[in-house]
Amino acid sequence: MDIHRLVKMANDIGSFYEALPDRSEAISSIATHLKNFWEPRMRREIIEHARQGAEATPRLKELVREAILTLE
Amino acid sequence: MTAKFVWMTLVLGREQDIQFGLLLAASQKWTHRVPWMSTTRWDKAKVAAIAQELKDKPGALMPVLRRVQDELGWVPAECVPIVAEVLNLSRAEVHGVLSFYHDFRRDPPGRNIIKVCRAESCQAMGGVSLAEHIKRRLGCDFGHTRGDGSFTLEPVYCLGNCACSPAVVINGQLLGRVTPERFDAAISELDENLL
Amino acid sequence: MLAIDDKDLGTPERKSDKLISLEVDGRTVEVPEGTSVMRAAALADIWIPKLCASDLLEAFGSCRLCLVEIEGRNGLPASCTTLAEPGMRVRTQSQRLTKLRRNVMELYMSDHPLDPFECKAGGKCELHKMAQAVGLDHVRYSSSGRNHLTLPVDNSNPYFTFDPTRCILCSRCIRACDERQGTYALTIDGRGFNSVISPGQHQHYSESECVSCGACVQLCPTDALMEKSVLETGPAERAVITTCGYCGVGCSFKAELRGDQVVRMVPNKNGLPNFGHSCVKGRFAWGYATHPDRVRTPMIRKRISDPWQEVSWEEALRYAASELKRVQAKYGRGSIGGITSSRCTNEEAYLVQKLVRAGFGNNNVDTCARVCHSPTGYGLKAALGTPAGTQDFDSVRASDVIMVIGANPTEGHPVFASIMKRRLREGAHLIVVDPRRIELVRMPHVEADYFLQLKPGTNVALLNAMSHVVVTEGLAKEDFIRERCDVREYEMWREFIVQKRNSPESVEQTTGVPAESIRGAARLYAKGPNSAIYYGLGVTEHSQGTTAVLAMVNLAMVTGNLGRAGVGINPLRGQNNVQGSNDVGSFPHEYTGYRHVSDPQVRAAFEREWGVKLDPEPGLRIPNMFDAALDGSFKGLYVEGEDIAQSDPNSQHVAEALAAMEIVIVHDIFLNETSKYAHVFLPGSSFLEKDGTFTNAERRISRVRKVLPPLAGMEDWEVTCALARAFGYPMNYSHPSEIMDELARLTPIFAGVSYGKLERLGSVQWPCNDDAPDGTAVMHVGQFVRGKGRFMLTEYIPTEERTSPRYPLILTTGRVLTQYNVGTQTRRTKNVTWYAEDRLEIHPHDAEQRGIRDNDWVEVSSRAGSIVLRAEITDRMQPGVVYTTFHYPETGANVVTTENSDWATNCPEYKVTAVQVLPTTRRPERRVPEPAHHAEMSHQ
Amino acid sequence: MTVRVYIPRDSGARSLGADTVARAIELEAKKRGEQVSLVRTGSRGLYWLEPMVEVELSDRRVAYGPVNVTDIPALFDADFLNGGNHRLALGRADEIPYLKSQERLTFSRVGIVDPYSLPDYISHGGYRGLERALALSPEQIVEEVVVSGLRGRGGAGFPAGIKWRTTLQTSASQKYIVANADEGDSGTFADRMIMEGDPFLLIEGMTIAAIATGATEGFIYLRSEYPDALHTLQAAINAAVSAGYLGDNILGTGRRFLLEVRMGAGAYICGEETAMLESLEGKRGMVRFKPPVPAIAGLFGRPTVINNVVTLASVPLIVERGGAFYKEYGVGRSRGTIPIQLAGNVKRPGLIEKPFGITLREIIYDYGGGTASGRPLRAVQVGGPLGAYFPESLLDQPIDYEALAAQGGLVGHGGIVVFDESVNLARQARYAMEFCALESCGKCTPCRIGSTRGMEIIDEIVVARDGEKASRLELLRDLCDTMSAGSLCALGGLTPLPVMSALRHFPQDFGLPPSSGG
Repeated sequence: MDIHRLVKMANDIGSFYEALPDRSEAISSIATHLKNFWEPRMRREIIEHARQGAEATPRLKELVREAILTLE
Repeated sequence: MTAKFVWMTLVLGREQDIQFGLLLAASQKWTHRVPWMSTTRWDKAKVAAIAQELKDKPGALMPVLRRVQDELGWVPAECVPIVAEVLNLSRAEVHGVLSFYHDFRRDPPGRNIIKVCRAESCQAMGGVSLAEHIKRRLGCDFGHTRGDGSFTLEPVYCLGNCACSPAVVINGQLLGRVTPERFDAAISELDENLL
Repeated sequence: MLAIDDKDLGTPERKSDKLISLEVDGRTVEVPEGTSVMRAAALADIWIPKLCASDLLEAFGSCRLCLVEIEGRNGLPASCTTLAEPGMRVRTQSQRLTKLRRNVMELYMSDHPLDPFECKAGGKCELHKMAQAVGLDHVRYSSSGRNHLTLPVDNSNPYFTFDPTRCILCSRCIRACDERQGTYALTIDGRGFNSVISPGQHQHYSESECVSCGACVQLCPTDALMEKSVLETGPAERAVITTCGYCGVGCSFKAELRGDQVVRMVPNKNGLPNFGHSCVKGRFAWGYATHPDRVRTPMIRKRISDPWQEVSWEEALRYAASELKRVQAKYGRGSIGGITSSRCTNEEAYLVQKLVRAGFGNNNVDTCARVCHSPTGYGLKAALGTPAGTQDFDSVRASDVIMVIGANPTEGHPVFASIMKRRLREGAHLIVVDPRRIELVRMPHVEADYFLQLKPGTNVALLNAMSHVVVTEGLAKEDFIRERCDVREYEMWREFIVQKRNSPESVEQTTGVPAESIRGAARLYAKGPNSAIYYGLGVTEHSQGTTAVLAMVNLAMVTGNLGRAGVGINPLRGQNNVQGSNDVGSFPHEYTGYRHVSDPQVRAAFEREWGVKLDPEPGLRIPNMFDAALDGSFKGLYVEGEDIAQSDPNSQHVAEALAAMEIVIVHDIFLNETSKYAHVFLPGSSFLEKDGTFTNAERRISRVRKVLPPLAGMEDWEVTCALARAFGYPMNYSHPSEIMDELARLTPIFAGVSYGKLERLGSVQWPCNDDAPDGTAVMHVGQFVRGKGRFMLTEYIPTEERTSPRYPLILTTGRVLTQYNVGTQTRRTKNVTWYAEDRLEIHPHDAEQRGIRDNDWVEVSSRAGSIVLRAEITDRMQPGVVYTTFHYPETGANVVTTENSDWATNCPEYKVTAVQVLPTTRRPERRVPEPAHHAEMSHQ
Repeated sequence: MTVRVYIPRDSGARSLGADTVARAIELEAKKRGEQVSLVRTGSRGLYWLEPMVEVELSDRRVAYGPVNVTDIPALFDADFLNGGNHRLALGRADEIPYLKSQERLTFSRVGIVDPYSLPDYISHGGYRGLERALALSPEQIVEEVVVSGLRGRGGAGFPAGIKWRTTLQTSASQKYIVANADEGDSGTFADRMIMEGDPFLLIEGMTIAAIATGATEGFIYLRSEYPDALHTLQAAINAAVSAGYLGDNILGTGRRFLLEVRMGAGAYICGEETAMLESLEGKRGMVRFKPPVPAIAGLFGRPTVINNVVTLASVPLIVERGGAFYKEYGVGRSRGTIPIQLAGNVKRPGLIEKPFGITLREIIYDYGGGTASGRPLRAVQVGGPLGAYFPESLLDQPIDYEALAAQGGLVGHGGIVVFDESVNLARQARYAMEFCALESCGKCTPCRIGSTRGMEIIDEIVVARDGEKASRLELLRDLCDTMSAGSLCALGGLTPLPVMSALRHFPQDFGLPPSSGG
């Protein structure tokens, strides 16, 4: 799938939860959202992308990357 | 230009009064304005301004239409959307009101407006034959304006001048105890420019 | 005329706890206080003659047929305007009354053709019925008297005629237009005997403000106002009650038939939610159902470049199923999916998702709500526990403050708008939030207290600022919050919302709305006491659609405006069955009743009922399907009732995705943009040709009844069953009621729903179960469905779609009254008379800068593409924002929309596209039909 | 020494040249070096003497009339400024028998005071009613009006106090007082005379009504045929506002009453109170059904007292002197005085205020002096265009709501129009239908269609051959019955009165034998 699109979608989700003052709550909220609404092949691809590290482009927000990595 | 206000004395029906009457009428503060005499075209901005000025009155539509007619002499159909917009009414509502009241003219009137009372008290005092005479004299029927635009003849049902029947209004001036002769004299005194 | 079997009690129902007992013709009747003598008599089955009265209108007292004798009273009071009083003794029949009524009828008939054979309604109009009822057989007045028998007939409306020679001046048409529709298009010209019903300024109907809702025609007691279809086909013989196939108001209609032909659609006066009212679409624009374009035979083709080949149902279904199986075998279980539609019945949508989940073995099912109201479902469920509007439509009659945001009810939801306008005329306050000055901002007898003309895409900032005012000015309903909401989350939200960046002053620049207006509106809303929010796609179709829904919930909760009549958060759903198709499990992550596919208990129940193992992982959403198609992992699609190629954003991208699939099955009533990419076309049945149910925006489940046999021989639910069987999954129902029974078995919120109950109650609002056997009008009474209401942090994050020197304007979209969505239906009716092409609305300033004059062709280009249409210069728009509808495929408005979408649901950001608009010599690819008057001129 | 000369500015007097006379007197006085101060008053109501000029002497006002401009040099020559004799001299104005024999309660100031002068009003006893009202509770004021027995002088004759009480007892955030000044009946001019001659009296009456009922806004709905009354009323309202008699704080009591004049636009039906309310709301003057009565749900749906001008003008004296005082006048259930307006073919037309109970004959012969033409009187229409035509033989009827009703007639607004023998009552009956057709709002069927059919049938009756007459007459009777029993308001409901009375009393005019009308 188009990784640019997936990363944008994930970052959009991250932007919403970023507002939460408690970082761990934000991370778990993002992860739950991805788990509940993303079809497995989308999740697979984004996890793979997150694993490539913080610098991989397109860039995932750090908060989002951390959340994705909890999905494994 | 003031000749149209003059025939006040004419009710007395004496020729020698006429000139005197002319002079007197010119100084009257009780003359009625007939501004539409000078209004040939109407002005949308003016209509909108009238509506704006009066729109906050409760039930503003009647005062607005009244003022429009006072200013223009009639209420052109094209005013309706303007008034409706300002008062936040539908065009239909404004039209319905406009067409209900006989005072509101939907066509421009003639240069002179003659109203003749046709109600019972005046009937009892020869009003019916007076009305026939006036129609013949003016050459137009009730509710009509003569082809040359000189006269509009309007019926009216009681002017509250029943103790002085029959009554006629010529360009806003009320006349009592009118006879055909007095009416003719009054008409012949109207300013030629307006005929 | 009312529908053929409608009874009319003469005056509207009055509600009162106080009952009054009176005697009518010796019969004792008990009625609520405020009830008229006429209605009381009718309730005792005593029918007093009448012509100007109708229970759809307030009493008027003009016809004087309904006079009665009341013991101890002088004269003969009119029974319509006389209220019942305790102990009253009424006589409705006497020689005196009979004579008087006959003499009044004689006056009517002295200016009317007496012969019922001359009646265009076949003598069945109320006037002729009354003449018979009072025993009038001849008229003594001379036939040479003054009359209206030579007035010209007005045929200017495409759907009905007005013949003033048949008019009796009862004013029912005028009152219908005023009281029921709220348009005030009609009046009387002149007075007394000279009175004539006058549309506009004594003009033709077509030149007046008339919106063709049909209320005047329905209420006309004579043949003066008649549907042309009745004049052509003849009076109806029978009627079938069904539900409108257009918007999410879901009006109840009677389809009237003569033989097998539909004569007309009349709003069902006893039906909810419309109480006998209608709009131009439901009332008149049903002709598409028998339009020659309807496809009547299944068709297949190997490649999309091949011509269509008509085949039998068996062959089409066998081919479709075998292709799906082939693709699935080749590319994997997840490589195929289905799309249901909000145009389908609950039963049909249920079957499609069942086919996908149980037959295809995956959860790749989605519905067109994805592109409209998915943020509503997500937001309302997350915060309150139920993804649906909180109120019934009638609740608005108890509202003191109505806030309309991102919706245009008078165009999009006209019947509800009429109810709302009535409440506004009664004195409720109105706040309109919209980038465009919609009609509701100021129209006869309605004027918004606040019109917050914000910049597109800034809803969240504005809503946050309103909440900021509520909290910082001490207007929060602390008691309500403590009792009903999660207090920890409230405290957290409170801390967030009071921050300076959320103040009206801070967002003034962003939203373009003066801070004082935001403050004023917030105070008004907080003051209530009953404040309700109504919203539409102007809220949801944004990158922050879900956030905005949550921000509205926050505002409603902080002011205590949830859980009773007159308040709430109410989505105005675009299509008739958006709510229903969502309810019955059309989303890829949840089963019916909004239960997640990962829930083992729920899944187990479905597995038991359906007899297969089910996938616990969410499936692909529509845009993900397209992405996966281009990616090569999604190759087959069954689309029922949606034209995704036209209605989904970035048409080019959609087209490429569809072209990349190996089997596309389109199941629809017309060939459309999507079918250009299809390999199988299965002809669908219109709403007139099938049984089922629709669920409207207020959760009301109403029956759709088969009025005509399906043109292609099969109802849609039968086709899906046959496709499932061909695919190898058994699906056998003898009637849609069995589908509903299965749905009810599996779904707690529907547990009490059955066709039997719908037959009995007319309609029912879910939740309907043992706790609420007759359904639920207002939700969250006492406590929220999820327990405690959730305040969620709604940070304003601007969309990435920004203006730039290259694309300096923002394009936003909407619709008009007479057209519907992509126009599939309405373009095939005479509604094109009013709106024959999409237009680009542009502010005079922007037009001037670009040298654009009214009616000029302009090219609108965005980062995604460009389209050509004509410009309409109007100060409805704010500078910097342009607007168009998307009713005509020729325009292809979605060519320019982008792929930005809502963070939570991927609902596309239709409402914000940066564009440039310039004059052009280009013309739309397919010629847009010229409006009628232009066409006439071209012949000269 | 400056001599004060009074000349009416009443529009009736003006229609006979009063303005010209006034100006001529000024010019002549200047020419002769006489100091004259002109005061323009209302009319005393002695219209056959108009223009009537009064000169103020030390202890009396002496009258001359009718004065023509050509008489003026002679009047000066006769030293009329000092009460000198002249053929037009009428002696003391208030001793003129026509006036002296009247009992002017309501019209006590009309023709005497300068309608533009608030001080004049006050010095002639004005605003005493309001002063007393301000010292009473609303209930007490209402009680005075109830006790007085005052009934609506506009025509319906409904007890004013009862109306007021209803409005007082209806709670609302806003209440209104509306003066019905749409005096449309032919033969009536009492409202006009008050508005032109004593406008503060109406304003005071309305203010009292407002204080009694809790209303804070008022409208005078004035027919457009009365432009002069508009000027006087507006000037008087301005003066009352300036002096604190109207406004947000009436005489410092904190009570509020705002008053506005609204013009009609040529619709007789707007004299019907509910049509008037529609018109005031800016709508077509279509009649509303009742109940609800306006006293509970009137203008803009709020409680509204609607009274005729004369009714309201009767109030200040009632409140000042007490209801019992007023009740002393009159007969039966018709209490107080009624301003009778005598018009048509009569020698001495004018306004005659007398207690109820005076007979038509006294009015027409003793006051009116018989017909103006000198020909025998044949018919009298009492109570305006909806009133019955009475023959000479019925002139001994007392003017009294119940007595006239018993004869198939009505008091109406107190107008009497006299016809001599030249009148044709079939034509008058037709005119009654024609007038109804002209002025029908068109809402209810009996009035809208019936009035036109009525004209047509009467035309047919007049020309019908004997064999056809009976069936046409039956149809006319049926129609009149339908109109009177079935109409929504009094216009359609009462139009049969003149028609049927003409038929009853003057059958020969319809080509019927003299006894067949009954």
